[in-house]
Amino acid sequence: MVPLSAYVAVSAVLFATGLIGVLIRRNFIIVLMAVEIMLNAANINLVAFSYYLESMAGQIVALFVIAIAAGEAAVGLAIIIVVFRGRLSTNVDELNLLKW
Amino acid sequence: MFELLVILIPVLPLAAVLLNGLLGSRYSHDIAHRLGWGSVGLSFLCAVGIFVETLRTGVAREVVAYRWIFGGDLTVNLAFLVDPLTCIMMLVVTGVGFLIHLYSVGYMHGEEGFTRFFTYMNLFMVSMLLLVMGSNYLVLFIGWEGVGLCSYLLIGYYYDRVSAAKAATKAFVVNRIGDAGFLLAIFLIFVNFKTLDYTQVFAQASQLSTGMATAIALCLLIGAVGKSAQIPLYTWLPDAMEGPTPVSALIHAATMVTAGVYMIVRNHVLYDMAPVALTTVAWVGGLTALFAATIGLVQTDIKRVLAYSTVSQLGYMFLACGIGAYTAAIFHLMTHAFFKALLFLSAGSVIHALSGEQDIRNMGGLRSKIPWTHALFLVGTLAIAGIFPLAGFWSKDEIMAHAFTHGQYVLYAMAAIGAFLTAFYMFRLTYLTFYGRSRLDHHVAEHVHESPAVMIGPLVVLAVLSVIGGFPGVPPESGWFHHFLHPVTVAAGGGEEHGAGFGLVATLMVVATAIALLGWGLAHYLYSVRTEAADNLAARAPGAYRTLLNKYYVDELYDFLFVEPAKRLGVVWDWFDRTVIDGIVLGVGRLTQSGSAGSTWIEKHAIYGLINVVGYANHLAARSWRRLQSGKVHHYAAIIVAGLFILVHLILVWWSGSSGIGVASR
Amino acid sequence: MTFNLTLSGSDLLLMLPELLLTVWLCVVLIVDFAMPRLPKDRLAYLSVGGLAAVLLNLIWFDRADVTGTLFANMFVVDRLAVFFKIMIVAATILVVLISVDYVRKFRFFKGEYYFLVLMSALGMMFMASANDLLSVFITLEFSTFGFYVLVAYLRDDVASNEAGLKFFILGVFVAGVLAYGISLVFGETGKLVFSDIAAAQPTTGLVIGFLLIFAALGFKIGAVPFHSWIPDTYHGAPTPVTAFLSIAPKGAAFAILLRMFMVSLATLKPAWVLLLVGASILSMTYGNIVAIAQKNIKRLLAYSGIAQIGNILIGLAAGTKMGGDAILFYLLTYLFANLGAFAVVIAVGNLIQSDEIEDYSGLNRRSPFLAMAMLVFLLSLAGVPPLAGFIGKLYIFVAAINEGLYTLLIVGLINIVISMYYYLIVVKKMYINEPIDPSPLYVSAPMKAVIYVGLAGTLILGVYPRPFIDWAVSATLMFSQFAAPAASAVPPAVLPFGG
Amino acid sequence: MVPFFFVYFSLVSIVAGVLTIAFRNPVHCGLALLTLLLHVAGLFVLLNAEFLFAVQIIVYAGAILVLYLFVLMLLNLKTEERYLHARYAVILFAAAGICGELLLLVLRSPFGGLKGDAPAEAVLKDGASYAIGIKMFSDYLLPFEIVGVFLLGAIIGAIVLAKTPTTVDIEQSDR
Repeated sequence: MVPLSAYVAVSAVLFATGLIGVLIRRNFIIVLMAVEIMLNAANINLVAFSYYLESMAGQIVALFVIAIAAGEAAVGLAIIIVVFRGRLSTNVDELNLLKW
Repeated sequence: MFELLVILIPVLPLAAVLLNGLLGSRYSHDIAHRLGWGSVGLSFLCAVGIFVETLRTGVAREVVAYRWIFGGDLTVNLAFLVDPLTCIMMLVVTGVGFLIHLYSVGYMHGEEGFTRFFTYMNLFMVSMLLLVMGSNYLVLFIGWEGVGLCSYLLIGYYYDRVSAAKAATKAFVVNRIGDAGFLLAIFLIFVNFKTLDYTQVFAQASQLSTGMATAIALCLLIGAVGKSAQIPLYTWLPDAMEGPTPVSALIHAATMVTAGVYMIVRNHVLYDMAPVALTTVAWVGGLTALFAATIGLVQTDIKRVLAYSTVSQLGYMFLACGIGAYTAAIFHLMTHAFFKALLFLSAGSVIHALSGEQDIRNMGGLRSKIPWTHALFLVGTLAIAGIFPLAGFWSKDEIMAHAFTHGQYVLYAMAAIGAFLTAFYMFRLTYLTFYGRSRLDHHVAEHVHESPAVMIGPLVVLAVLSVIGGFPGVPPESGWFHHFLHPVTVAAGGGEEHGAGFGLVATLMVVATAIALLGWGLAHYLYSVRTEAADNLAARAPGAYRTLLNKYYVDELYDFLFVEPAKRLGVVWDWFDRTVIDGIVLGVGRLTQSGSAGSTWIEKHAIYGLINVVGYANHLAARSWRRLQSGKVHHYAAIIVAGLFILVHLILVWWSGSSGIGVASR
Repeated sequence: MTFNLTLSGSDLLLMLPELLLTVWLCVVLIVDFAMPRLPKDRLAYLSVGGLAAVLLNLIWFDRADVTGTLFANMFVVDRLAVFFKIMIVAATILVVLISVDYVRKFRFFKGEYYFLVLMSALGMMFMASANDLLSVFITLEFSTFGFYVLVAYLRDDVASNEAGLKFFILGVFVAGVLAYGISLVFGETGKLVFSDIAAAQPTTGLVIGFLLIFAALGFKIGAVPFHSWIPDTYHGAPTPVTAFLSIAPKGAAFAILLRMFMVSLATLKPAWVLLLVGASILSMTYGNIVAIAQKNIKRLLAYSGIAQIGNILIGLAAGTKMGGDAILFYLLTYLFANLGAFAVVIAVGNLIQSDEIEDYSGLNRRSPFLAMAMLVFLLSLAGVPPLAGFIGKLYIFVAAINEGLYTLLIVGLINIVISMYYYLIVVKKMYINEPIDPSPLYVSAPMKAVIYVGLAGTLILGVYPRPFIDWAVSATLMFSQFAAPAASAVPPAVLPFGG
Repeated sequence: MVPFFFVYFSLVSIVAGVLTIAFRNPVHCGLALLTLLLHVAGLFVLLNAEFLFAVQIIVYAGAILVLYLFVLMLLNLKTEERYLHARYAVILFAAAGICGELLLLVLRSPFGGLKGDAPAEAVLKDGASYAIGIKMFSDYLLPFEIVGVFLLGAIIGAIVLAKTPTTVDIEQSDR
């Protein structure tokens, strides 16, 4: 039997990975992928809790997280295309017209 | 009927504000100014009615307009308290205000933004009336902020002058510093009494501990110092002379700046419980009276001399409050309103006659050309100098006598020296302006003309008041004025002693008159008999002269420490270099140069250094903190993560440290 | 595991405003597609019409005191929710009106703009009713994603794109954080509904989970240290969107914050007071100080918005019913003053094509109306009596001192002085500086209407705030267990004189 | 058997996750993310969440990731020399430290929430899809509907931003 804490640990490690990805990657498509990793970490947590706490709520929340992720991916990639058209770059660093 | 009259007093000018403000551009200037002075005049009549009624019944009444704020345990009404103090203040504000409004019709004739001017003036009247009539601290505070705002708008009235813009901002920000102190006091009062009504606060005041009373009183004092231009927040007032002259007369001489005095007198119950605060008030007043008078000695701008004399006279009022002579403070406030309005308006008449010339070095010999203005100005000078038996004599003498009879000899000496200086610089001003050889530019000289009747008329009334305005307060300490104000200004416990014998009082009066005459005589000698003597004197002590001329360099210091570094994008080292190294070099240089004024300068340096380092730190922080906003997304995300990390630890550490709730863990 | 959904017509009635708005946004979309030749202004007025109907509906809810919950306590209609919904819908109406001129500048997809605005409004209305963590997640993302698109709406404008992308990246990042936080809280409690969570024991997981959720809400309202998106996004976004963003989402997020802190976390109050005091002090100080150095009016208002949020957090830190009232009232004052200020910015921006503070020089000569309006709004934001902002600040501060939060009070007062300084910079430019180009400016009718509404609101809330305070007080009745102990009996009035 | 699969799925997930943020070429990153998503789906199976397993593969791996790859191809990005931020190591170590501590803190927590009404046997009786369906269309109907509207908005938003306007669009909008 796998203990709950094992799932929590996997989830936490994935969450940390995603968080670090957001912080260090320059390409914003990869940044979005890192966010997907964070969302997946949350999902693992939710499903694991759902199983161990014998409640369906966790799975349902996970389902909605996936749905929201889908919608945001669509909008996000659209924004990326718009920005790319303007600058021919997907580099986060170069987005610093607005500052101070 | 009574309620209606009371409510009408502020509502009438308010109606004029709304009409002029919203529709002013649709009708002619004539209608606009009639609305302006008419509404104030009607308010004055209402105030007279209230005054007569209060005199008759002798009862303080509270008139509730409506419930203003109500929620939780905070209940505040928009309500007015009508008691003798309010009556006096209402009469002064509406009366002097009415005369100044009338005068403005002539003075502002043909100016751009005539309607706007009257709108602001009336808004000022509304605010000032709320200030003096409010029955709780919040209504007082609305008026308090309102006058600050109007003053900002009116100082900046001539927007083509850069100096006007700077002065306006300075006035408002300095006032705001005071207001923060005042607000803090209001909150402290609310915490302690759970109410903001004067009557309830004062009734419960005796339950207050001395420490808390001192704290409240000192916070109130910060507000009063800001509004009434006392040391160290006085710098805005002389600069505020950039506005049109009627504004200077109304706001910066007769009414608004007296708000601090009014507030202290109104709260004297709290002050009486805090001797430390009272002493502070007295010393702030005494120092200001003396300090401003010395600066007034050498100023060359006719309005600036008057401005410093205002600061100085306000110092007398604070001094009076500080030694417990509240009635004398209000008495001086009233007489000062008369003669200072008179002086400012006559100065305005001079400026009007000389097509805008304000430098007294370019005047002289105007007596024959504008005789009416000359006579009126002279009356004002006699009154402010304290020449028997004009208004200023009685009120100033009473303050000085009170200080003497209560053993405050140092304060008495300061007041006496101040009185001497006052007489001196006021007569200097008079001589340089109206007597001697004409130093006028000949283009100007051709157009010198007496002001129209609409300007002279109000001046005559003010002159009469300046002459007879002191008589309600005669004999000192037991005149009609004192009996009328007695219920308000005397704490429930004690009373103002009338210990001084007639002989002492008479002696002090003679001394006071002698001091004033001495000042007059010196001025006469230096500026009328031997006109070159003054210049010689200045040449012989150039350091002192220049220091005084430059107002002890306080403004330069202010610029030096605050404005200049802010303008340049300086780094910390640059700032250090400037302030500390240059500051020491410059400071030593100036110190040796200024000689006698040195000690005062250090004091100013310390105080202003503190204030401006705070202000500069703001700018520095603004410039360095905004670097946090680097424009890079991953920095922003990092800020979020770091913030979150800190919060988690803050809470967890706090949590494990606190008893009661422990964090369960496996 | 049986199917146990029962929904009656009266249950659905509770959702009437949301349903109406959903139908209406479909109508707007269909009209936009079906009638390509229709001038797009008409869509704005169509939207306003629908929103007005929703507003009337909500006002009826408020008057009739309609309350209830739906879907196993997930959707709640109470006075608090109705209050926030009214605020959101009112803000949306005003925003649609100030957009009319601006939208003309778009080259294409003008109609969809209104659709997206309505959509975000719908999301925020659901937010105001959200009573469990799942709803919080979904409605938060729902209301935010519309803004992602709206912020980047000027497709040819590099600044707008950049603002949109920055907002989006940080937004989804925070969404990930929020999802993880929700998962932790769910694991610790096994529940999602706020009131069910309340019984939970504090554990490390719960603390971290709630802090992550707080981070997401703090991001939404722009509290330091989650504020970093605010200046750039406000700066780059189309100005009406900035105006919308500065009001409505903050209101909606405060609905959730109030429910979360006052219901779920009521027993842990000592811990979160500290958290909120910290966030509040940081927000006020940072926002006010950095605002001093700004050159762009939108950025200035962004930083001032951060500072204002710091002020509102004081009320939350008080953690009492009165604190709640104060927040509601403050948000109302902020709605009018801030929207009004943005309306002026939009009007000026449309006319002179610039948002730099420098270009406000001499505005008073060019348009006394705009200058006067801006003056009133800025003074209200600065808390000068008798305008609305003063009462709001006063109320918040009184709530704080009733809880003994003196530090907050003093920091708040100092910040008021600092804030005055940069508001005055703008006022000085408008009133005292010379205009570069003295040609007069003319303001369009819808814009004028919004500015008048803002002015009226700012003045009325300041001069006669009682009905609004009563409204706020009644909206937070659910928190009355937090009411401060009754004030000690006030002794009868004693006049100092005679009577 | 279950522990073995758990170790396999979780280890591969973590490695794939790290590779997603470590690969230089964006397309490789996408493929690593795909691996991660598939293995997370495997974890879902171990937790009796067959429906989510299917959704994870169909929606996440099948739709979202394909969208990512599609955009990557569309933009035709060349592999960048500097694919990490300047001074990424500082951020990396700081973030790793923070996350490590987070991990420890989270693991200290008991996660002993209240048990719900869906024990494993009851779920397995009719299948997880049935259980989810029942819940989804009773208690969670409202979020379900809201997400429906949300997705409509997402489509419109994506079109508004990304669609190349035709002349018709511009003509229409000129009024």
